[in-house]
Amino acid sequence: MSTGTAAAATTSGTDRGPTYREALREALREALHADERVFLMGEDVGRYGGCFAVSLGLLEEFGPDRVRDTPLSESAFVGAGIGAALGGLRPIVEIMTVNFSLLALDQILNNAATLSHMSGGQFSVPLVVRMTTGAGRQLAAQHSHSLEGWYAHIPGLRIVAPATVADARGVLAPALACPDPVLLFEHAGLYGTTDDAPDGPGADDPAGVALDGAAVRRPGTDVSLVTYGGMLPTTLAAAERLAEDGTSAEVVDLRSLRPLDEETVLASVRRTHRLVVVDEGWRSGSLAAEVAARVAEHAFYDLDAPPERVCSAEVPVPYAAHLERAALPSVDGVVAAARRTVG
Amino acid sequence: MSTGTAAAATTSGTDRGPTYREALREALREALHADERVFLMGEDVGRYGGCFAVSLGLLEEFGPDRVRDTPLSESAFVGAGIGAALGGLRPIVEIMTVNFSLLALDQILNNAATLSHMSGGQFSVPLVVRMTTGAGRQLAAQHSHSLEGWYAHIPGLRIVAPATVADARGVLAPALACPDPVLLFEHAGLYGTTDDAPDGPGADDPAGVALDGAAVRRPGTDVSLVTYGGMLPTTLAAAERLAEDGTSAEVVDLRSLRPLDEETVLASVRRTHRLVVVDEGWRSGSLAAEVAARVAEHAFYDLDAPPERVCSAEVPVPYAAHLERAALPSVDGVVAAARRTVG
Amino acid sequence: MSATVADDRLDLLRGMVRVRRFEERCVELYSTERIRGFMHLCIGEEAVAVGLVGALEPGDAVVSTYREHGHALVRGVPMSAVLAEMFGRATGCSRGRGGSMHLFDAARRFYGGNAIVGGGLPVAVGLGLADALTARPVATACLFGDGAVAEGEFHECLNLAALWRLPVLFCCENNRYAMGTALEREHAETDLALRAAAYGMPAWAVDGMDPEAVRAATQRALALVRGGPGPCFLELRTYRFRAHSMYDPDRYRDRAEIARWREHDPVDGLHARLLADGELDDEGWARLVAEVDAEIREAEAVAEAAPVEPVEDLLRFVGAEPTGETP
Amino acid sequence: MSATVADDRLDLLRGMVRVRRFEERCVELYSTERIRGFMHLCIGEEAVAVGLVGALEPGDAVVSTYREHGHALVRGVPMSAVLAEMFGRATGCSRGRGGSMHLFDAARRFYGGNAIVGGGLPVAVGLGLADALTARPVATACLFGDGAVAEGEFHECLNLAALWRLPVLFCCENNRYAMGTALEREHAETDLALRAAAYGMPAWAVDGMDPEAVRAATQRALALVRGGPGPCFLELRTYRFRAHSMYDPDRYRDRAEIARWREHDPVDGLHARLLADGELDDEGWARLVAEVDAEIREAEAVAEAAPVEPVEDLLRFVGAEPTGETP
Ligand SMILES: Cc1ncc(C[n+]2csc(CCOP(=O)(O)OP(=O)(O)O)c2C)c(N)n1
Ligand SMILES: Cc1ncc(C[n+]2csc(CCOP(=O)(O)OP(=O)(O)O)c2C)c(N)n1
Ligand SMILES: [Mg+2]
Ligand SMILES: [Mg+2]
Repeated sequence: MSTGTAAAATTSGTDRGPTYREALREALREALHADERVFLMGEDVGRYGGCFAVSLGLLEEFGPDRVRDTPLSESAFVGAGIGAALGGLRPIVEIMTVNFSLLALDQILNNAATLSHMSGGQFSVPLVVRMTTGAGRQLAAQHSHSLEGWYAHIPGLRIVAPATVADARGVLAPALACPDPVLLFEHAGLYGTTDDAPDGPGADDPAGVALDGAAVRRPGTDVSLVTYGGMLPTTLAAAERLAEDGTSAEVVDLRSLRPLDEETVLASVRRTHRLVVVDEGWRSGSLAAEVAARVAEHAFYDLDAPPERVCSAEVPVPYAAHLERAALPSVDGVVAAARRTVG
Repeated sequence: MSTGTAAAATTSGTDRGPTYREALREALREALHADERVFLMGEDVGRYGGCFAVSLGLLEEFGPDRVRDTPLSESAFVGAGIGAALGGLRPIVEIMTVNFSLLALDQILNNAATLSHMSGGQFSVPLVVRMTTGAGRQLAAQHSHSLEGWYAHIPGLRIVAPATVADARGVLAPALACPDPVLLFEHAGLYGTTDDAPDGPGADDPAGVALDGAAVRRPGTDVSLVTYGGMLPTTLAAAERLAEDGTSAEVVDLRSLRPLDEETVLASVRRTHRLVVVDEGWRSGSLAAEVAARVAEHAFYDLDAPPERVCSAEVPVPYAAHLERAALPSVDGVVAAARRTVG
Repeated sequence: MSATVADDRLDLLRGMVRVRRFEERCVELYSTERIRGFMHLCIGEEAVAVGLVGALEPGDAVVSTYREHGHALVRGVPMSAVLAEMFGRATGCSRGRGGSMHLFDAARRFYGGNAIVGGGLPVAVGLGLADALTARPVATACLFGDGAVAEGEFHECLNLAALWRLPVLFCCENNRYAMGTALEREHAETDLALRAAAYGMPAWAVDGMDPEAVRAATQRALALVRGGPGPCFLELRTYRFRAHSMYDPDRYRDRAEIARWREHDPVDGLHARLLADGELDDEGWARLVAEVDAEIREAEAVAEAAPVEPVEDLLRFVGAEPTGETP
Repeated sequence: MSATVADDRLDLLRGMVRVRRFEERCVELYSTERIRGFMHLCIGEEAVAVGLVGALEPGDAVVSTYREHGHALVRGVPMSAVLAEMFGRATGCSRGRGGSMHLFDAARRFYGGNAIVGGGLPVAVGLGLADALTARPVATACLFGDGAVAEGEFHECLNLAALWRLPVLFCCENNRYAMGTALEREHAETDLALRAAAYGMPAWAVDGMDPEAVRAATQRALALVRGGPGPCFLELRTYRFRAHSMYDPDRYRDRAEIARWREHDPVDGLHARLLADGELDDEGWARLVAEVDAEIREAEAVAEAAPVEPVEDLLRFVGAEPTGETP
C-alpha cells in the first residue's frame, strides 16, 4: 500500500506487484479451483467481466455455471445465494455496489443473519457477499455510499473491509471457510492500488489472512488513528504528515468491522492515550461512533483528550469534484484532528 | 406515561385518558380533516382497521381514496408516497413493522433521502412514514427489530420516536408540515399505554409538540439516563428504583433521533457528570454509541465516569419469553449501569 | 377401488384431521397463554398440506411461511417438537427460538417458517440452484400466499427460476385474502396462474379444498419439475376459515362468504365421500379422531414436560457453532 | 403531405441530431475529463427521446434513468444547464450535485435522472396517484430499460398502477442489453409487452428506431392514459450504438450485431426519408447540422463560464430550505 499521496495510491502497478483488483481476482480463481462447491454469481460478473473488472476472465476459465450472470434482481439472487448455501454450496454473490444492496437487505437481515439462530442452530448460511463501496469518483448520491459500518450493526453477519492488497488476496479463503454469512466490502478507490513492497504495511500476514483481527499498519506513540478500508491510504498519509512535525501516530486498520477487534484498539489507545477514528461513513451513527464509544467505555481513564472522529459530511455525496472532495475525510482533516488530541 | 412497572405501563386506559394508540388515531383524524392533501396508505390500514388498530374507523370516515389499502408491495407504495409528495400531496405511509421497511429501503435511502440534495434543492419530499418498532411480544427474529436508531444514520431523513401519549398526539402535525421525509417509529409496547395525568412526564408540551428537541422527563442530579421510544417506561422505572436508594437520576427522552438534540443531552451530563444510554437497538453501532461518542467528544472533561450503554443483546430476538426478556434492556440492567457510574 | 387407493384416501383424511385437531387445540392453548406471539392457523386449508406436502419425497425440500403448522406436521416434524416450539422449550423444533412462525427441521429438509411475506421464495430458488448444479433429482416446494404474489421478490424469483430452469415448485395457497385485503384489492389481474405463466413456466389452478385434486396436480407438477425443464406454478384455490391470526378480529369478511366456503370444508368433504364410498364407517371415523386426539394429548404432555433453554444460552446460534468438521 | 407534417418530421430529425451531436461532444469532453463520473449515452436511441418525450404536454411529468440526456434535452431542459451540470457548475440543472445521471428540472416536471435501476417506477406511480387524486388531466411518462423489467419494483409498480388505474405511461426502452447481459439472459420470457399485459393493461411493442412510429404509439397510449381507465405500457425496441457507459469496453457484443443495428440508425433513416420525399436537401441538412453545432458551442461556452457552487454550500439542500411559504 502506498503510504504517499492519494495519487500514488491509485497508480496501477506492474513492477509494483499485483493490484488490489488482481489480488481479488486471484483469490476468486483459487477458490473456484479449490472447491467445486464454490461459484460466483451477480450482475455482469461473466460476459461483461465484472462491473469493476474483478472477475475478468473467470467465465472463460470456469464456465457459465460457476461464473453466473444474473438479471437485475438483487433480492432474488442474494436470497438465492442464501438458499444455495443452505443447499450445500459455497456461493460468492457480487452486488455491484453497496447502494444496490439495499434492494437485498430483507434477505440479508431477515434471512441470512437470522436463519442460524431462528432455527436453533440447525442451519448455517456459508455465504460470501462481495460489494464495492465508497466515494471519490464523482458518481454522486446513488453510487457513493459507504454503508459497511452500518451493516456492522447486524448480529449474525461478519463484515470485512480489506484495505490492502494482501488482505484482498487473503481474506476470501477464510470467508468461504466461515459457516456464517460474510459481507466483503471492496472500496472502489482501492482497486488500482498496489502494496509497495513485501514488507509494506499490507504484508504483515501474507500467508494466512484471518477473517477477524485488526492490524497495526504503522506503530506510533502519540495518538491512535483507527480506520479501515478505503480510508487507510488517507490515514497513513496523515500519519506521515504528522511524523514530519514530530507527532508519532499509530495507525490501526480494523479490517473486520463485525466482530470488532476491540482489544487491539484498546491496547493502542492505552499506549497513545489519544484516539482519532477515520471513517468514510456519515458521522452520526457511524462505525466511528461505536469505536469511540467502546474506547470511552473501556479506556476512559487512559484517554488524555476527547476522542475525535473524522467522517464524511452528512450529505448525499454530491457530483461536483470540489464538493465531493469537501464531503469526504481528508488528510488535512485527519491531521487537524490528531493535532487537537495532542495539542 | 406510567412511571410504574411495565405491567402498569401497558394497561389500556379509560378514565386514565387516551392511549398512545388513540392519540395516534386522533392525530391522523385531525390531519385528514385539516388538509385535503393528506392521505394515509399502507397494508390493511383500511378495511382491516390497521395491523395494530391505529387507523380503525378512518376508512369509514374518510373513504378509500384517503385511507388506502395497498397490496403487499412495500417498495412500490413507499416509493409511491415519495412520488405523491413530489406531486403536491401529503402522504402518510404506514409500514406495518420496521422489519418490512427493509423491502423499501432503496426508496427511502436512495430516493426520499437524496432527492432534495441531488436535484440542487428543486424538489422536496414532504412524506411521513409511520412504522411499528420493537420487541417484547414474543414475535421472534423477523418481527422484533428496533431499527430506528439505525435509520438515524441517514442524512436527508428526520427520525422521530414518540414515547408518550402527548408526543404521539402532537408529533404528526409538525411531521406533515416538514418539507422533508419524516419517519415516525411507534413502539408496539406503547400502544396501550396512557399518560398518567396532565402533569405527567408526557404532558410537558401538550399543545405544540415539536418535531425535534429532547425532553427532560424527570429531573435529577446524579446521573443522566438518556433514552427514547419504547425504553422510556423502563428508564423511568429504573429512575424510580434508583431514587429509592438515594440516587437522583435525570431522564432525557431524545424524541428526535435525527437530528439529535445534542445540547439537551450535553447540558444534562454537565449537571450530572454521568451518562447511561438506554436503547433497545443492538449494542454495536447503536444510536446509544452515537450519544456516548458525542458526550465523550463534547463533555469529556465533565464526565466523572465512563459512559454506559444498556442495549439489546446482539442476537436476533428469540421467541421464548425468558430468552426474549434476557435479550432486552431491563430495569435491573439500567439500575446496575447507573450504579456503576456513581459507584 | 383398490385397497391401496382406499388406504390412501384414509391417510389423506387422517392427515387433515390431525392438522385440524392440532390447530383447534392450539387455539385453546393460545387462549390460556401457553402459546404466545403471532399464531396463524391453516384451518380450512388442510387439503393443501396433505395433498401437496404429502406428495413430496423425503429428499425434496420445503420452504414455507408463518402459516406452516400443517406443512410441518405433514412433512413429519414430530407434533411434540412443534408444540414444544410454541411453548418456547429447548426440545422445540427450533429450540424455542422460533415459535409458531418459525418451525424448522433440517433432517426433513423443512427450511421454515418464514414470516416475511415473499421472503422464502429467493431461498427456494437457491435451494433449487444447488440441486441443479449438483444434479440432484429432487424438487423444492415453495409455499406462499396470494398476498406474496404482489411482492417484488415473487417476480424476481419466478423469472430467475424459469430463466435458469430450476427444479422449484411454486405453490400459491390462494385463500383470497392477505390479512384483510381481498384478492381483488391486491391484484389488478386476479388469475394468478395466468400471471405465473407469463414467466414461461407451466402454471395452473387447482381446487385447493380437495386433497385428492391437490395431490394429483402436485404429482403431475413434480414430474415436470424433478430433473425436468424447469419450475412449475400451482395455484391452490382455498380459504381460511379462521381469522388471519389470533390478533385479527376479522372485520373485513362477510359471514355469508365464510359460510359458503365452509360448505367445501376439505375434512368434511373427504369424510363424506369416504362414508358414501363405503371406505369408512362411523366407528372408523370415531377411532380415527380418537387416535389423533391421543397423539395430540401425548405430544402436549411431552412438550409440557420439556425444559426451557438456559438463559445463559441466549447468544448461542447467532453464528454456527464449531463442529470439528471441515466446513 | 401537408406542410405541418413536413415541418414536424423535420423537427423530429432536428431533435435527434441535437441529441446525437450533443452526446458526441460529450464524449470528447469526457475524454478531456471536463465531464466525470458515470456517463451513459443514448446514441442510437434518439427516436425514443424525440418520439416519446416530444409527444408529451408541458403539464405531463417525466421520470427517467441515468441514460437521460436525450429525454432532458427534448423535454426542454436548456442544453447549457445540462452541460453545466456535467461540468459540476452552480448553473447546472441540479446545481452541480447530480451530474450526468441526475438531471432534474422542476419547472419542466422532469423528475430525474434516477440511477437505481427500477428506482424511478415507484416515484412515477406516486406522481400518477397525485394526479388521479386531484383529477389533473395529465400523464406521467416513466422511462426505464429492459434490465429494469427484472427488478421487483417493476412488478410491484405495474400491479399498483393497474390496480389503482393511474395515469402512468410505462415506457420500456428495450435496447436488448442490461450492461453486458443480453435480453435472453435477463428474462425467461423476452416478450416484454406480453409480460406487461399480464398485469391487465394495454401493452404493445413499437419500432424504437422510427421516431414517427414512436410518436404515433405514444399519442395513442397517452390518449388511453390521460383521464383514462389506467396505465399503458410501451416497449420501444431499440439499440444503443455505444458501450453501456464510458467505463465499458463492450466485450460482450458481436461487432456484426452492432453493424446490423446501425443500418437502422434513426437519424440516418429519417434523414434519408426526408431526402427521398423531397422535404430536405443537402443544403438544408448542412444548415440543420450547423445550427445544432452552434447551439452546442454556445451552450458549452455558457457552461464553461459558469461558477461552481461555493464549497461552504456543501450542506445545502440536504433538507428543503425555508421558503416563507406555508408548506
Ligand atoms: C413483507 C411483509 N409485509 C407485511 C407482512 C405482514 N403480513 C403478514 S401475513 C400478511 C398477509 C399475507 O397474505 P398471503 O400472502 O395471502 O398469505 P396468508 O396469510 O393469506 O396465508 C401480511 C400483510 C409481512 N409479514 N411481511
Ligand atoms: C439496482 C441496480 N442494480 C444495478 C445497477 C448497475 N447498472 C446500471 S445500468 C445497468 C443496466 C440496466 O439495463 P437496462 O435497464 O436495460 O437499461 P440500459 O442501461 O440498457 O438503458 C446496471 C446493471 C444499478 N444502477 N441499479
Ligand atoms: Mg392469502
Ligand atoms: Mg437495456
